[in-house]
Amino acid sequence: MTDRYEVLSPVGEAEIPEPRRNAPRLDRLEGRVVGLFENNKRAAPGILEVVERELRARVPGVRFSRFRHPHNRELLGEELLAFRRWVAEVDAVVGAVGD
Amino acid sequence: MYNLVEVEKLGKPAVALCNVGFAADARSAAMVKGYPALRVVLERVPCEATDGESIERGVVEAIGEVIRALTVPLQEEEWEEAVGRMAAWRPGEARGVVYRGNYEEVNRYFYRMGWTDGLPIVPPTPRAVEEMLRGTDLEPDHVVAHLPPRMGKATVEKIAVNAVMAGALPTHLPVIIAAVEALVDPSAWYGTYQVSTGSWAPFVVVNGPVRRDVGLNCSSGALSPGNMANAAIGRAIRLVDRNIGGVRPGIEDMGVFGNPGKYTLVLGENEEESPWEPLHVEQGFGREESAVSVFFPNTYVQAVAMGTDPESLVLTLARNVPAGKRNALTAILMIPDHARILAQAGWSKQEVVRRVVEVARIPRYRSPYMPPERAEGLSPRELPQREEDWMPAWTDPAQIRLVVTGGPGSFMALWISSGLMPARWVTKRVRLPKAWGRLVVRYRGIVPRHTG
Amino acid sequence: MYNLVEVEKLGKPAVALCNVGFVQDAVASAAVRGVPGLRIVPEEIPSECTSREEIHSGVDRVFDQILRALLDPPTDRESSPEAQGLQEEGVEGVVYRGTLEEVNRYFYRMGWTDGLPIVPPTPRAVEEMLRGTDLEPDHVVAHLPPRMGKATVEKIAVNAVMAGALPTHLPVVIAAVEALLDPRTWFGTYQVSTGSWAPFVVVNGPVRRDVGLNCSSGALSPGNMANAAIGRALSLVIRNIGGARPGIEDMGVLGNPGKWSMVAGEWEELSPWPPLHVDEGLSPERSAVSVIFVNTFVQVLGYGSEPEDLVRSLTYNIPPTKKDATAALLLPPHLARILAQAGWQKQDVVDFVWRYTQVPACQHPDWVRARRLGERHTRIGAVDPHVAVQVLGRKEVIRVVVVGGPGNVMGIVLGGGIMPAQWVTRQVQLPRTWGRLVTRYRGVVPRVR
Amino acid sequence: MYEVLSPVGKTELPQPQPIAPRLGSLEGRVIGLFVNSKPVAPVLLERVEELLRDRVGARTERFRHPHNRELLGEELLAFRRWVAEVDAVVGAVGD
Repeated sequence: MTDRYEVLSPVGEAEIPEPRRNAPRLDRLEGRVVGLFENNKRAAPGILEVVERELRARVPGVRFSRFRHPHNRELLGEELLAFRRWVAEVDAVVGAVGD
Repeated sequence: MYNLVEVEKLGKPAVALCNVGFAADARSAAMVKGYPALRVVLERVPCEATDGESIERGVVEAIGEVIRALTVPLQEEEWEEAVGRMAAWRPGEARGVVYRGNYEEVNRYFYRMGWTDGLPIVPPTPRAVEEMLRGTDLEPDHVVAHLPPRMGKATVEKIAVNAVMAGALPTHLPVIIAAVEALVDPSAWYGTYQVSTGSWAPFVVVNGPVRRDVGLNCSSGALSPGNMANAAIGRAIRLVDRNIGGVRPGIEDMGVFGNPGKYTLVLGENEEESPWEPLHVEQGFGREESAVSVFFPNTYVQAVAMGTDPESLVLTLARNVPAGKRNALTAILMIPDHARILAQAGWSKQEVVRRVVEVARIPRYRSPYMPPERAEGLSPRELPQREEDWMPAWTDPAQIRLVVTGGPGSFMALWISSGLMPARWVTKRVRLPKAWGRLVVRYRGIVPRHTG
Repeated sequence: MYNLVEVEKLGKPAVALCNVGFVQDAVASAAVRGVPGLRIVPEEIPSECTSREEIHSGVDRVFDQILRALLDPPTDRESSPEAQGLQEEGVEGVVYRGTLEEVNRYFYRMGWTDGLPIVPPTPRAVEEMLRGTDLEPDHVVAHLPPRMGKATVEKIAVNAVMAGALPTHLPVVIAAVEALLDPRTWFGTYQVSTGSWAPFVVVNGPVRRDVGLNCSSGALSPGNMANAAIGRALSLVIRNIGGARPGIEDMGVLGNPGKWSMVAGEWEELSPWPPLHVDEGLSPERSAVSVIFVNTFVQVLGYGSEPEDLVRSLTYNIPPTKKDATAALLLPPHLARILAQAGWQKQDVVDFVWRYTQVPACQHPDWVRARRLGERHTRIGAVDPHVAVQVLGRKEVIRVVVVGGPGNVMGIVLGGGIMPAQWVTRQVQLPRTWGRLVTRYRGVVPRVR
Repeated sequence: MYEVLSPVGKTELPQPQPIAPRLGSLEGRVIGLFVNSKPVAPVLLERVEELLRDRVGARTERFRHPHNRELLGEELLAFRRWVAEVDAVVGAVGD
């Protein structure tokens, strides 16, 4: 076949931020407040309940705080502000994602 | 996932507890937000689990990893691997020519790059893309939308590249652009549906004069292969979704079984044979305007009418809603013959929908939201007799749109989405270029001879 | 129509009373059978009408035409008919020369494509495709209705090239064509029916891995060349060799995107149960395709994650109109394992779904129809409206297929019940040089996965 | 440039045949009514039957098609015997 094609890319440019490092970890969980972030998938409350109980059994003095995601897309506006206020009050967050 | 990234941004450690099947999906979502090393702990709890025992087992197995993820500092090799994964994930954004080769080579290269749906594409050469751009007066670098999950820039030119690949004609471009605008309207919940396990496909109804201008099939077999406009417009939308939005099957698109509607799912309303006002008029547009309307179904039910009197037609629709589909956005597809029978009874589109909603009832225990203990008492052997044991399949007629389409016969159809998200039908106007008339004349002849 | 042609051939006058929307279809079908002049009287009674008066007045309006069709002597054209352009096609050798765009537009204009770009079927590409089989190019695999076109291995290869298939896909396409032609699929009826039926193809055995079929997440979505091209090739064979043109022979009212391609591999490696082809009597190391015609596809979130929840999600979501239907119940491997661990076999799932898919009689289509036509004396018409009746009458045509990715979703793929169609399984015959062929094409896969 | 093959399968179509001679009159003739398996057919042909009897004085004989595909084997033979006993046939087709 003698045909030759010069072709353009179909991929859209994306404004993906430069990779950023994770926040520093905690040196210990003892006495800290662990936030439990619950998405609205059916299994999430049950999973986080077991997480809470198991952490409590292994980590003396750990405390918990829950945040319930009202739907399953990104938080915006007032909801985001409420979420940020909640994050400010905890030391770390465990979230259940992916069904 | 996005919310856990927010936690990291606020300087607090986060960990995502994630079903093992969704690992790549979770990492991809974190990368989009610039946190490729966000810690994901995999668990083996069955998806959407409802039994305590398997949740217990799955979480206990993973709890040690959760503690480590919150306390062990980020390791250098962990970081480098994450950055490498992110770099490898961003190919092809380059402008200009990205590949040279013969037809087969171009097709294989594009397939290997993950840029096609597995079927042959038309090579998007600069010349073909330039011709495609005659379909719009918008500037090539005009940004129509940012498409999730990558938030890729859907410029007019990139949309045109994907339209060429799909086999679309320049006359199809304005419809494709309008459909992209409709998808990103927040009311459509595109970002959720395009990646969900439910395998939802964009369903596109085209209204107005543009249907005839581009030769869209509004009649027999409108949703089958065979017509270039229906086929290529829908395929172009899906390629835009894949290549600009960045949805890869099995990674971002977690549809469990998949959906052949994702090849293309585009039809025109048969306005000429409909006794009622067309969908876009119902949505607030003028009859002489052209428009596209979209939503995301994953279920297709076709049913022979139980009778041809108005009540039987309504009953056929009402009785065939699967019980798990409560309160779901729905399209009723109705052939012109049935529409006329209902119109002759004096019913408007809205009246037909209202009656369907009124009649459609499902036994309560068949709702997915009913705990199994309750269902025990009501075995399927004894269907409930009391009114309070039945519940409406839809609570709001606004969830349903009736579209007149299709050919002779007696089938009725429902395309059904979900009631989980508060999504709505979205309609956008199709904007035609100034030279539209000439463009239509140029491409009008490309039709199969048996339809002529 | 075929039976009325038979009447003419026996020397007696025949008249076909035909719904006005189906006249073109009836004309084409009479011509194929050799009596192009068969007299057709169009009537305008709504399809599947249930009003006796409406049917009668529809007949009254055309009765004079019926009389004339029985009495008026044949015209010249009816006495010495010509084959109306049906034989000009099916040409051998090179039929067109042009650029990629010209070839695509020519094929589309001729009605030979589905509207999407094709790979030009050059002699060289077809020759390469034919490496996928040891059968001779002129071996006739089947005669495909309605045109009774000869599906030679070469013609199947031409359509496979157009679809974008690889030579390794050819044996699967050929096996699927053989399966279609088994009378138990009722292919001849389904492919032209108003119900918009698409062939649903399940592939089993080692060939799945050899050709890279997707058995996992999104198996029925676009994205994988093997799933996409095998199904599309089958669809093009039906169109170009069988001659089912949309709106003329294929009278599918609303259409079905499943006609693009609906091909899935069973995920045997992760399934706790014997694969479909083994249940059909083949040994596990054989490869096979299994086919039914479907027009309804329901996907539903599981009602829970315990065995009873899973089977309930299936039974409550089968529309009553799909009575007696052929069915595929799709379960992803992790849900199949939940059932298997509780002792359920595939057949137990089938038994449960068959038994408990029930509706009150007043929702059953046969009951409604019987009452509308005043037939209280029929078996279903006599039932009390609130008594539960079974929807799926034929347990033997329901199959469980393990396929799909993570996520708690179940799939129900439903065929027809009016015709007594069944599942048909055919073994895939591989060429002697299969190993080399697989090596040659194995690399054609997306980079990310 | 591509040189391409046709995807269309060859057919072995029968030689086209003329339609059978028509009847001079219907009076006293036996008209066969071919009832296919579509639900509308029996009701539709019942009206044709009434009209043929009342308006042109013809008699009718019914043949009920057991399914909706081509008749073969024993069924076809039974159909041919039935055709031999009538003078013409009216059938309902196409839904």
